[in-house]
Amino acid sequence: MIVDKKKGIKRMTRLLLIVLLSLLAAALGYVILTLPKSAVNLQELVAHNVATSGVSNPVTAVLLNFRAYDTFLEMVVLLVAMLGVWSIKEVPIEPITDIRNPVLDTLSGLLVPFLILFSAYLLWVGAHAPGGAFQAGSVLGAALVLLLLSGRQPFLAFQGLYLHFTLVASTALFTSIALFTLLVTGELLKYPLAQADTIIFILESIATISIGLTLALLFFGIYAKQKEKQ
Amino acid sequence: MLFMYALTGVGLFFIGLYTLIIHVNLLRKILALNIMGCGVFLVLISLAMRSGYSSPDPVPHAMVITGIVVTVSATALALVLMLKVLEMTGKAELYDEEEV
Amino acid sequence: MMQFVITLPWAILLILFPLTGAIISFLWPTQSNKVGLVTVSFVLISVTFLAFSIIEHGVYHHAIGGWGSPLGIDLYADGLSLLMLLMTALVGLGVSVYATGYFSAEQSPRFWPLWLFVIAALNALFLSADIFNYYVTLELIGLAAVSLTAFGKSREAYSAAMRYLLATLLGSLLYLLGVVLLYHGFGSVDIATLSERCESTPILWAALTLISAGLLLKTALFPLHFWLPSAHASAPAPVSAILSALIVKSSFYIFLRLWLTIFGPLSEGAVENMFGLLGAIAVLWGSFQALRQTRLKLLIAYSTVAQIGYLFLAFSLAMSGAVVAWNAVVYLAFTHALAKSAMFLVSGNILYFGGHDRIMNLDRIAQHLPITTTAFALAGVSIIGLPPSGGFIGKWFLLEAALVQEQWGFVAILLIGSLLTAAYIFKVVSHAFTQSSLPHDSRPIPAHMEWAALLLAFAAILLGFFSSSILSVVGIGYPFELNGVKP
Amino acid sequence: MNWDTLIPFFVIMSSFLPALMIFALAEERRGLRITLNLIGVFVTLALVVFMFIGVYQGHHYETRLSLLPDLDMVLRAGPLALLFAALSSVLWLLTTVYAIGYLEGSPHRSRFFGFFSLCITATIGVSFSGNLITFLIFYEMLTLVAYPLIVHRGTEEARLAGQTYLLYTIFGGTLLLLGTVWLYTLTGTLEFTPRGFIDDVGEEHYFALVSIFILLIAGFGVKAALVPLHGWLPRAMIAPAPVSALLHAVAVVKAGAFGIVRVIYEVFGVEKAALLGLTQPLAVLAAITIIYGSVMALFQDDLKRRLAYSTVSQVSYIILGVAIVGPIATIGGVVHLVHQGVMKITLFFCAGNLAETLGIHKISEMNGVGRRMPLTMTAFTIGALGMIGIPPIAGFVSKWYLGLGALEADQEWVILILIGSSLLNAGYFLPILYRAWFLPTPDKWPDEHDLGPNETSLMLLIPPLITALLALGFGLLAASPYSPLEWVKLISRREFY
Repeated sequence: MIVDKKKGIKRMTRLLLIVLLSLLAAALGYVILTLPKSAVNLQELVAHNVATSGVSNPVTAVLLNFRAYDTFLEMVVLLVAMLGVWSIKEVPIEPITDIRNPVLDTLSGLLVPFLILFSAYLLWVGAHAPGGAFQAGSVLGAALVLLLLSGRQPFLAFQGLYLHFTLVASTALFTSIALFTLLVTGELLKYPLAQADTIIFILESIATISIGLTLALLFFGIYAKQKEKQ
Repeated sequence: MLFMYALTGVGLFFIGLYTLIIHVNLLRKILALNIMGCGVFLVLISLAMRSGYSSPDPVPHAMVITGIVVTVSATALALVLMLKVLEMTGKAELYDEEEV
Repeated sequence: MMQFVITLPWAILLILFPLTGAIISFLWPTQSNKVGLVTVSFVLISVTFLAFSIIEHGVYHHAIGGWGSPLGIDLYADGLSLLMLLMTALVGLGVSVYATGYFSAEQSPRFWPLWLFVIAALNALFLSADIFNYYVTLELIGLAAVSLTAFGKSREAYSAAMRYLLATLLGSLLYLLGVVLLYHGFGSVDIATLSERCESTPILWAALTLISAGLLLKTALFPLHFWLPSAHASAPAPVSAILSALIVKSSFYIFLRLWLTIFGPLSEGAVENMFGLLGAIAVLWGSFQALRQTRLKLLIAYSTVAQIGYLFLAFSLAMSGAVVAWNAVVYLAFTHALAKSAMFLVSGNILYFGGHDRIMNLDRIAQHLPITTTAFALAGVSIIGLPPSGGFIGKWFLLEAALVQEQWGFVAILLIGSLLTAAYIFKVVSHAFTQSSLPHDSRPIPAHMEWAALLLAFAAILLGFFSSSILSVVGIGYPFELNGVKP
Repeated sequence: MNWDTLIPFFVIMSSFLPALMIFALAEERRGLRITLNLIGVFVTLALVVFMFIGVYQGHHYETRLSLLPDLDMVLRAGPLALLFAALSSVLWLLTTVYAIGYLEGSPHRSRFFGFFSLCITATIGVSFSGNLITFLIFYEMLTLVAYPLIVHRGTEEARLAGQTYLLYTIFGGTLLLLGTVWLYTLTGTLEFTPRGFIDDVGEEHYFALVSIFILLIAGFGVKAALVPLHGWLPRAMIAPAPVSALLHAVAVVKAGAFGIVRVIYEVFGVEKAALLGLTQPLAVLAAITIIYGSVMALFQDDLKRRLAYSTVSQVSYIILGVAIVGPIATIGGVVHLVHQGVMKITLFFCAGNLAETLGIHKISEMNGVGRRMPLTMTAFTIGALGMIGIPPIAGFVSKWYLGLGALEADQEWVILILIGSSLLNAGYFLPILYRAWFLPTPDKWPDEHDLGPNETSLMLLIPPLITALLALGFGLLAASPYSPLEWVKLISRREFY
C-alpha cells in the first residue's frame, strides 16, 4: 500500500516535472524564434581581419589567433581533467588486455598508420579549410585507443617524464609563446605578422600530439579500472 | 526552417535536464549532461547560419570546439569518479549519509 | 625604478606565473612544495604591484593579441577585480603554507599542479571581461575543484565530489546557454560591448534567467546549495578552505559583474528582491543547520551557506538603491574568504591532532592547541560580525543599508542571523575550553599549520581597521555605478 | 607629532601589549609574567594620572583613527572618561596582586593573566571612547575577552555559565549594534557631545528615537544587569574570585552602567531624553532592579551569589541617579560608579579569602570567622556597612546625593526606594556580620589551607585592606579636592548641565 502510494507520488512529481520543463522549453523556443533572421555578429570583423591572422580558415583564425587565449585555457582544462583522473586513482601503466586477436592485430596494424596520416592531414588542412588541432588530435587519440584495445602497449615504452612532458607540451608551449609575445610585442599572444602562420602551425602540431595523448590516457584511466574490477 | 536545429537543441537540453533530475544512476546522469551539452552546442552552431553571408559565422564554431573539449574532459573525470563511487559503495549512485 | 616596475604587465603575469608553476610542479614532483610556495609568493608580489599600478594609473586594460573587443578578448581590472585578486593571493598563500605540512609526500605532487591551476584560473576569471572566457575559466575551476574534493579519499568524499561535479556542470551548461543567447541576440561576448547593445528583449530575459540560475547553482544560494555541505565538509581541510573561500566567490563575482553591467541597468527590481529573499532564507537555514551539526567541518560548511545568503542580501539591497550595501558586498566577501579559510584550516588541525572533529569531544583543544583555538575564535568573531573585525564592517554597512531602505524584514533577518551565528561559533569555542577526563591519542602539528590559520584569521580582524582605504581602492573604475564606466 | 594625540592610544597599548606577551610566555615563567603585568599596570596608571593633571589644566587628549569612510575611531580623555579609567586601573593594580596570590600553583596562568589584561584594555577603551562606535567596539571586546575568564576552570558547570553569559551579552550587543547603526542613519554622526547630538533630528523621527533609546539602554542594560536582563551575573560567579572581584563588581557591569550614562548625557542629552519621556520609565526600571536585587540577595546562602545579587541592586543606583534628571542626583549616580566599585571589590576579595583559606563558600559556614580572620572580616564589615549606607563610608555619600537629587527633581518616591533598599541591604548584610563576629567558631573549617603566618597570604590580605581604606577615605574626605565626589561635580558642571 505504502509502496503504491510512494509510486503514485513519484509519478505525480514526474508528471509535474515534465509539464514544467515542457513549459520552459516552449518559452525558450519562443524566445529563439524572436531572434531576427539576420543577425549582428562578428562575421564581418573576422572576415576583415583574417588576412592578418596567419591562416585563411576563419575558424582556425578565431581559435588560434583572435580568441587564442580561450584555446590556451582550454588546453589547460584538458590537462586538469587528466591530472584529476590521475589523482582520483592510480593508473598503473600496464597492458590492459592480454587477449591477442589476429583479426584485431591485422586491422589495427592497417588502421593505425592510416589514422595517423589522416590526423596529419587534418592538421595541415586546418589552416585554410575545416580541420585543425582538435580534429587531428581526436583522430590521433582514436588511433591510440585502438592500439590499447587490441592489446598493444603504446605506453609501456613511453612513460615517466617523457609522458609527462608530452602531456604538458601544448600548455607549456602556449605559456612560452604567451611570455615571449609579452616580452617582444608587449601584448599577450600577439604574434608578429610575418611569423603568425609558423607559430600557429607549431602550436597546432604540438597541440595535436598533446590532445591525442591526453584523450587516449583519459580513456586508459577509465578503462584500466574496469579491467581491474573484473 | 532556419530555427529548426536550434529548437531541436532546446529540446535536447530539456530532455537531458529531465533525465538528470529523474534518474538515480550516475551513468545516466552523466549521459544526460552530455545530451544537454549537445543541445547547447546545437543552438550555438545552428544559429550561426543567420547571417547575410554565404558562409556561417565562424566564431560560434570556434566556441563549440572549445565547448566540446571541455565536455570531453568533464565526462572523463565524471566517469572515473563514478567508477570510484561504484567501487566504494557497490552502487553507481550518489551516496547519501542520511539514508544509511 | 619603481615607476618601471609598476608598468610591467603584472596582471598577465598573475595568470602566467601560476600556470608555469603548475607545469613545473607536475614535471618535478619531488620539489612540488617548494615550487608551489615560490609561485604563490610571486602571485602575491604581482598583485601588490598591480595594485600600485591601478592606484596610480587607474583601471587596467589589455587587448589580448592586440585585436581588442569584440573580435578578441580583453583583460580588465578595476578596484573590484583587484580586491578579488588580492583575496585569492592572500588566501592562496595561507592555504599553500598550510598544505606543505598537511599533505603527505605522496599526495603533495598531485595537489600542487591542480591547486596552482586553480589559482591561475581564478586570476584569469577576475581579470577577464569576456563572458565566454568566463565559461572556460569556470569550467577550469570546476574540474580542478572537483578533483581536489576527491582528495578526501573516503566514500563520502567521492560521492560528494560526484554530486559537486554534476551540479557544477549543470551550472556551466545553463550559463553557457545564456551566453549563446546573448551572443546570437547582441553579437558579442564582450561585456562592454554587450552593455552598450543590450536592450530589454525576450532574449535578454531568457539569458538573464539562464545565466543567473547557472551562477546561483555554482555559488550555492539556497535552495541550490544542496551540493555544498557534503563537498566542503568531506574534502581535505586545505581544499575545503579553497572551495569555501575562493571558488564560490568566483561565480558570485561573475554574477555581480553581469548584473552591474548588463542586467542591472535594464531590470525593474523584482528579480533582485527575489535574490534578497533567497539570501534571507539562506541566512536562516544555513545558520540553523550549522547549529544542528555535531561535526565541526559540516558546521563550517553550513556556515558558508549562510554567509552566501548575506552576500545576496547585500546585493539585493544595493540594487534597490542603497549604495552603501556595495561596501557590504565587498567587505563580506573579502572577510568571509579570510575567516572561512582560517576556520577550515583550524578544522584540519583538529583532525590532524586528535583524529576526529566531533564538537562534543573537542576538550583539551584550548590547552594543547592554543594558537589554533585563537585562530578559530578570531575567525568566528569576524564571521559573527563582532567588532573589531572585517565582518563587523560588512555587517555595519549591511545594517545601515537595510535601515536606510527601511527594510525591517531584512533588519530582523540580520539580527537573528547574527545571534544564530554566535550560537554555533560559541558552541564550538565553549567545548574547546573544557577539560578531558580521558587521555586521547594525538599527534603533534607542525607549527606553520597553526600559524597559517592564525594569520588568516588575524587578517580578517585587521581588515576592520582599513575600510576607508580599501573601499577607496575598490572604487577605482566605479565598478558599482550602474550605467557608469564599464569594463 | 603632538603627544596629546597619542597618549590615549598609549594607554590602550600599555595593557594590550603586555597581554600579548603574556600569552606567549610558558606556564612556568612566573617572574617574567608578574613583571610584565606590573609594568603594564604601572604604565597605565602613570598615563592616567598624567592625563588627570593635564585635563585639570585644560589639556585635550584625543586619538583619532579612520574606521569607516565617514566614521573615526576616537579615544578622548575627558573628565568622565578619566574617572572610569582611574577607577579601573587602580583596582586592576590591586586585583593583579590579589590574583597572583590567589592563583598560585593553578594551571593555565598565562592564559588567565593574558585575558585579564585584555579585559583591562577593553575597559580602558570603553572609558576613553569618544564616540558610540568606538564604545561599541571596546564593549564587545570586553564581552569576548571576559568569556575565557568565566570558563577558566573548564568544568561543565563553568561551560554552562559561560554559555548563559554569552547568550545575554551577545543578545545585548546585537541590540546595541542595531541602535547604533539606526542612530547613525538619522544623525550621520556618533560623536559623544555634551548635552547630546540629536537636536537636528526632526519630529517625524520620534518613534525611531524612542526605539533607538530602548535598544541602546537594553544593550547596555544587559551588562549593567538591569532586570530582566540580569540573569547571567549570578551564574557567572563560577569564575575565580579575582575575576568576580574586578570584572563582575567593576569592569563588566560598570561598562554597562557607564554606557547608559554616556547615552543619556552625551548621545541624547538629558533634557532631550526627558522631553522624549524616556527617563522616567528608566528610573522606574532601575528602582525595580534595586528592590528586586536586594530581595533576591536575601535568599542566597552562597556568599558570592548574594554579593552578585547585591551588585545587581547597587549598579542600578547609578542608573537611577542619571535617570532622575537633576544635577545633584546625577552626581550621586555617577559617584556611585566609583564608590560601589571600591566597596564591592572589597567584599569579593574577602569572599575569595574565605574560600581560599578556609574553604568557606556559604554564609551558613561563616560562624565566628571574624575571630579566625579578623583583618579580612574588618575589611568586609567596612564594605558591607558602606553598602548599607552607614556614614562615614563612601556609600553614604552616594545615597545622600541621590536622595537630595530626588527631592530637587520632585521625585519623592525615590526616597522610599532608597529607604527600602537600605533596609533590605541591612537585611542581607547584617546577619553575615553577626554570624562572623558573634557566633561561636566551629571545630573545623570546611577546607583549611595553611597560607603563612598571618591569617592568610599577604597578597590576598593587603588588597582588600587597601580598598576598604579607600571606601572609608572616599566617604570621610568627600569634600577635599581630587576626591571622586569633587571630580564628579566638575564633570557635571562641565558637561552635563
